[in-house]
Parts: sequence; structure tokens; C-alpha cells
Amino acid sequence: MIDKRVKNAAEAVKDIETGMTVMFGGFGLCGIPENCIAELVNKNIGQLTCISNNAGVDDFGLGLLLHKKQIKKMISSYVGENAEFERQMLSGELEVELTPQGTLAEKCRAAQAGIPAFYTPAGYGTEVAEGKEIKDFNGKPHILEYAYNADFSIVKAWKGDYAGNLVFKSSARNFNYPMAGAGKITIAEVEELVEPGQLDPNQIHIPGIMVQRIFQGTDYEKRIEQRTTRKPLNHAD
Amino acid sequence: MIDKRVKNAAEAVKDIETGMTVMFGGFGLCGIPENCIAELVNKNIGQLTCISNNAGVDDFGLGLLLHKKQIKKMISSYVGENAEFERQMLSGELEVELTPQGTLAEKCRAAQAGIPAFYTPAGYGTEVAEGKEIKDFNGKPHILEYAYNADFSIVKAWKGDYAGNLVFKSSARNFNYPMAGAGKITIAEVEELVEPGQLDPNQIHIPGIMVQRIFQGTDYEKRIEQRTTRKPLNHAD
Amino acid sequence: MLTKEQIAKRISREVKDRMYVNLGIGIPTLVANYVPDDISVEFQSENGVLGMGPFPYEGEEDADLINAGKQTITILPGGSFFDSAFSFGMIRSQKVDLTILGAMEVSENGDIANWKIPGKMVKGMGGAMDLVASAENIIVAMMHVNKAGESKILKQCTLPLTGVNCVKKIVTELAVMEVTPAGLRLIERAPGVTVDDIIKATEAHLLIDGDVPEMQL
Amino acid sequence: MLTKEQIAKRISREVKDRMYVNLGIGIPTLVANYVPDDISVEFQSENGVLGMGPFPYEGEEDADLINAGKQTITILPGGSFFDSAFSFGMIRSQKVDLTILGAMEVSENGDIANWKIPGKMVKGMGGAMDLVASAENIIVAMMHVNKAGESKILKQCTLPLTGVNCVKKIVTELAVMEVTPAGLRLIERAPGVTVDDIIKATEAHLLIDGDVPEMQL
Repeated sequence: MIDKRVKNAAEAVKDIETGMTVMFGGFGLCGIPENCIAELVNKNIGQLTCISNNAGVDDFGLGLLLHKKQIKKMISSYVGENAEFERQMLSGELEVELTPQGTLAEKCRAAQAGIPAFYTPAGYGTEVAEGKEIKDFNGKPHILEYAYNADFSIVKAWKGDYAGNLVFKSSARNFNYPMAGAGKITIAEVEELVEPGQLDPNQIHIPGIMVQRIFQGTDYEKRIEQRTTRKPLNHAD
Repeated sequence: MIDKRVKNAAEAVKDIETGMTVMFGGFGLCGIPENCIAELVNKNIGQLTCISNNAGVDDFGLGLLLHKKQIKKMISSYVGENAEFERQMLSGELEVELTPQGTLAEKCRAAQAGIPAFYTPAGYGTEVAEGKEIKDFNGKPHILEYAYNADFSIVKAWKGDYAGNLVFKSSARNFNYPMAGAGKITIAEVEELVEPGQLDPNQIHIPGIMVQRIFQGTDYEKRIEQRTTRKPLNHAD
Repeated sequence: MLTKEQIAKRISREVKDRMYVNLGIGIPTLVANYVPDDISVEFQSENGVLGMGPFPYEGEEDADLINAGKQTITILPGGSFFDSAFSFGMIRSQKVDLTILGAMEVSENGDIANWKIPGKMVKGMGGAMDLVASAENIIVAMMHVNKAGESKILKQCTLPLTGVNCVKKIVTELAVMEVTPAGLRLIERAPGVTVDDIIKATEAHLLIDGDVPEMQL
Repeated sequence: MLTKEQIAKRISREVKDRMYVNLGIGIPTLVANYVPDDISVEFQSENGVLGMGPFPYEGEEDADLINAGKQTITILPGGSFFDSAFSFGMIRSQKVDLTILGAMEVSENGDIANWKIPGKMVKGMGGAMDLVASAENIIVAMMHVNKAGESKILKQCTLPLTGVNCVKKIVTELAVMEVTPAGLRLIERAPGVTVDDIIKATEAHLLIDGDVPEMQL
């Protein structure tokens, strides 16, 4: 067993530098690596290119990095929950590359799987296809899309072990899965770090080989963006 | 919940016809769909194109179909365990397309994921690359490979539920995973079929949407190809 | 004129037994409320959920269990979780039978625009471009005209496109229209709305064959 | 001249702490027996196993737990199972640090042939083409000459290739050779074997710098 443990977020992100490209797992605020984001805010690493499906909200998630203008370029599929984002983008302070969500996920997965490029129909006939190679398959045009090339992937899991094996919870798996192993170095923060042998080898979502550093995070806020509920059944009815 | 249950192998393969292309999960004899293979032998469906990593052994697995000359063409990565296979191939009775194992797996996965084609470095400079498009990425030549187009995928899982959700056991996951959902119709045979809700939704390997028919198989032989053991510890030492 | 709920109700009649369905944000989300109990349908959410159930009871919300609209949800027996790459794999490989989504504009040949107003609003396309590029059956739920009273059903879209030639049906507060090889056909009108009302509210050319029946809700 | 076990033992010295290693069938499989206990190494089997352990005790074999050679195996704590597509994903994306495999022929520029003898034998390439196309560090374990006494280390391979310009090191019963940009360098000789013996057994041109040390086993 190859031990991937580091002490904490500070040690995990110690060599993330100005100008680097970093992938962040999560969908909306669900399953985001809160500890590593906080540490990057704390260290004020700037000029980052961030690959993340969303850009957080004004005061949480990647919104914290945006607020301190640490992000030079954002690669996302949907950024509609963030007023500061919109302001920086429309003013030209922030470079933005919008990519269809499935293409974004597949570009991460391609990097994870050592596939340099693949064809997808998504975005044909739209701005997204501009300047890209087009090829027909079964009479339908497809776009050639390239794997992402990131310095770091930062993912968040529910459980992990010393060997770097990861298990995600419910819909927090999302982009954490295809990003694990997609960057040159993958950092995983987990809610619960257990000894090797504690996770069923048949039920590991991401094998440890994809992860270079792992630590147990602290103080997860796990903020909910849209709290929607139904009324409890009224037993008097 | 959409109920995918069929009674048995006979009902599951009822519309597999002469000349069709069928994917078979498994690696060696590990995790092969024994019940469906037996039924295809029984019905004597011929002229099949089979996509399977291996071709079974002389008297088990796809070897049973080979023996009855039901296979017109075999697409595999390794066929070294089968004398009848070698005989049919060298005599020209059997058409054979050998594909690197990772490319074979990825061509299945591409079909499963709606990706018509992708680039891989495997096989560059070899026979495998002949006649294929080549493109350089980061200075390294890659081959354009196409997704498989199969009429049926037949996979074997450990557990499944009525909704078609699948859980595999240990290394029997192998090609069963990327083939599930890769054919136009996917048939899953399982050792244990349970009610919906019995499988943890967080620990399902293949979601039911990938499977159109599921049944509980019977009389699994699960033959071992290479029984290798170590001597028990001698407590007298 | 239909309310948003009635638009959702009308669309629910397009949802058939044994379908996997992806619902977009807004009116499409409401469709789930009107699917009859006697058919089996599974809802897919592209962030990695199949077999989506109703919202949780108060106090039972789970930050790790949301839909693509970032709303807290539940999962039904037989459901499953998976990752974003696998999720769009099932979308691209056409395992999702029906996609219902909103739009800013639709053209008479089935082009759709719903992600960007140049210089004004750029939320991003999210999963919409993947969905419309791959889905066999796409129904758009939208208002027929914008706040200024201008038609959103056009000869050609003016906004940046999300997908080309992909929408199969449009359901608005006024009408149901079908995109056919011959053009956009008016197939139903809302209760109390005349064919003339619909023609006036529509910039696109509408094909009209004989009497256009009133919607059954 | 080394035995097969000694070839494996010599190769085991190339296995370093914290490496993920893929072992081919034959001599490479034996390498695992010689990896020192004081380093952490994980063995990957391309059919979907990381953290492969020793063979099971008699009576504990599991048909569902095999390696790529179809042998019954065990898994160690910290190990994991995965599917074939994911497995070759980790191979292509160079997460596997060291690949050790057998060969029928190797050329002086690092080409390798190990899957086919036209008209005679076609077992297939299995995972070898993927491994050699992607791995950064490839060591070949092989016999220096064939049964007829002919060199298998050649100027150019004569058999259909498995990969081009990919082998980094060759360990045979006679010698250790390294593929360098300048050519094939003889870096160690087996105990009791002279440089002349090696040159005579090798069709390829060998670069020889000064004294060639004897292998340490």
C-alpha cells in the first residue's frame, strides 16, 4: 500500500502557484473541496485558471477566490448563481470559457483516461463549435474536443483511505469522479479518512492510483443553494 | 421504477438472430454470461459477430459457440487459450479482428457513452494502425478509433434489481462494465436478483437505464482457468 | 391562455410508460407533478441521479443530494447515483427518452436558443447543449411572447444557438406546435384561444391543417 | 547465465518505493517474489485489480478474483477493483509507473514484438500494445537467444510489432541493456559471462563504454 496522506490543506496545496491551472470538483456547492479552497484564499494564490462546472456563489465556494480576484480565467458550463462573476466577466476583468456540461465532464474524463481527444455532437452549429474540427459520424456532425491539461485536480470525497481510495456520497460524486486523476497531481480531501482495508475494494469509486495526496478535512459547511422541501404529511387529514 | 425483468435466458435472447453483432462481457472465463451463451448454443444462432476480450476455452464460454461454428467473426484482444479457435482462424473459416485490450474496452465505453470516436496511442506503428487516421497530440502520434456498433450486449453481474441496476463482484467487473449499455439492447444475467431498494443507490456499478432486460441465471459453473495457490502455512514450522 | 402549471400539465401527456425523462429548470420541473401514477417513469438529473423523487420533508434535506437545479431532492427505490461523465454518457447514447426544457427562442425548423444574451446575460449552457444535441425527443416549455409582447417563436433565432434542428414540440400558454420536415405545424390551441390569436403572436410561419383542436388538459 | 528466477530477481532491483507496477505473464510475474519488504509497491492487473496480493491458499480460490494471466489471486488491504475501461485509462494516463513484460524480439531502438508469428501463431496482443504505447518505463524480460541459438535482440524486429521505440531496458540470461538515444548500451553482464559472449549472442549493435560491470543479484 502506497501511503498518500498529507497533514492538511496547507500541505496539500503547498506547491500550487500563481498562474497554474486547477480543476475543482463539485456541482454547484455540492461536493466542493471547501478546505482547499479556503487555503488557496488564505494564501492568496493569483492568476489561476479554474476548471469547475460552476463558479460558486458570491460568498462561498469559488466565489471566495473570485471575490479576491485570484481567478484569471474560468472554464465552466454554468455560472448563473454569482453576481460578482457576472460583473467581472462583463467588465472584461475575468476571462471566461463556457463549455457544455457533458463536454466539460468528458474533457476531464479524457484526461483521466489518457485520451487526448474525442468527438461529441454537443454544440454543433453553435458558438462552441467555432474554429473546431468537425467530422460526420452516421450522417451527424460531431466536434473534436480535447482533454484538459491541468496542473492540479482538487476533489472532495465522503470517505477515503491512506492509499487514496475514494468513496463519494449521493450526488456529490458529480465532477469529483472524472477530475480525480485528470490533473498532473490530484489532491483529495475527505470527510472521513480510514485505514486501508476499511473500505470494501468492490465499492471504491476512485482507486488510490488516481490520487497523490489525501487528508481529512475539517469544519465542512456543506451549504445548500436551493433548500426545497415538501410539507410534512398532516396526520389530522 | 421501470421493471426490466424477463423470465430467463430464453426470453432474454429471443430476438438475437443469425448474422447479428453481439458483445459478451467477461475476461477469460471470469464473469461471462453463462446462461445466455448456453441458450445461444441451444438455439444454434449462426453467423454471429462476437465482440469479447477472449474467445473462451475449447469446451466452455464462447468456445461452445465456436465449436458449433456459430461464429463468423471474432473481435478480441487475446485468443491464446483455445485450440479450436486457432484451427478455424488459420484455416480461414473464422474471421478475426485483433484489437489492443485497452482500445477494445474504450471502444465499448465509447458506445456506452455516445462518443463516436476517440484517439489513443495504442498500436501506433503496428498492424493495428494500418488504414486508420493518425493525429499528433503533444508530439506523439495517436490513432482514431471508432465506437463499436453492436445489436446486443450481454453482461453478467453478481447482483441486480428489477430496475436493471447492477453490482459486479471483484475482478468479474472487467468488460461487463463498459459493455453495459454499449449495444442497442443490453441483457444482464445476475447471480442474485433483488427487489428495488435492496441495493444501495450509492454503490450501484451500472445504473438500470443501461439495461433493457434482466434475469436471475441458474447453475453457474464459474470455471477457473488457472488455479494457482500457495501452500498453507505449516504451523509445525 | 394556460398558466405555467397548465403548460406543465399538457406536457405531462407526452410522458409515456417506461420513459426516462430529463426535466430542465422552471416549467419543466413542474411536469413531474402531473405524471399519472399508473405509468412507470424515471427522472434523470444530469448531475448524477436516476429515479429522482419528490422534495424531502422539512428537516430531511441533504446537502449531498440535489438535482441539476441545485434543489434538495430525494431518491426513489431502484434509483442510483453516478458521476457527471457517466451521466452525459447516458444522455449522448440516447438512453434518456425525453428531454423537456425551457427556451428564450425557438425557430420554425427546431433551432433553440436559451443560454446567452450577448452583452447582457451569460449564465452558460449547462447541460442543455449536450441534451439537445443527442436527445431523440425534445419538448420545449416556454412563453409564446416576451414581456414586450414580441414572439419568441421565430423564423430564425436571433440569440446565440443552443442547438440546431433539434426541438420536436413546443408547448406555450397559447398553443402546441410540432416541428415537422415541412415546417412548424400548429396542432392544438389553448382553451379560449383562437387560431388567429396564435398566428398574431407568432413570427414563425405556422402550418395549419383544417380545424385545430382545443387542448385536453 | 541467469535462470529465469535470477532474471526476475535482477529486474526486481528496478522496482522502487511508491511505484505502481504492471507485470506481464511469465518471467515478469516472478518479479513480485523478489521485491524487498521495506518498500511500498502496488501491483496492477489490467483486468481490473490494484493491490494484487499472493496466490490464495488452497481451498480459498475465487473464480471472480483473477489476474490478467487468468490465475487465481488475492487482494491486499488498500486494494481496489475496477472495470477494464478504467483500468486502461490509468495505463494510458501514465499512472502505472513501471511495466515489465516478455518479448519475442526487441530492436536496438526499443521496438518490441511479442504477439504474432505470421501463419504460425496468433494469440493476440492482449493489453501489451496499450501498455507499451503509454508507459514511461518499460522493462523487457526475455531470453537472449531462441532455441535455435539465434539472437532475439535485433537491429530491426522481423515479427509484427507491438510497439515502436518504447522499451527502456532489457534483462536477459546474459546481460542488462539500456535503450538510449545513441543506441543500445550494454550496462551489466551476468556472472560468468564475458562481453564477448554477449556480443556474439546479439545481432543488434551494442554500445560498450569501458568495463561492463557484473550484475549484483
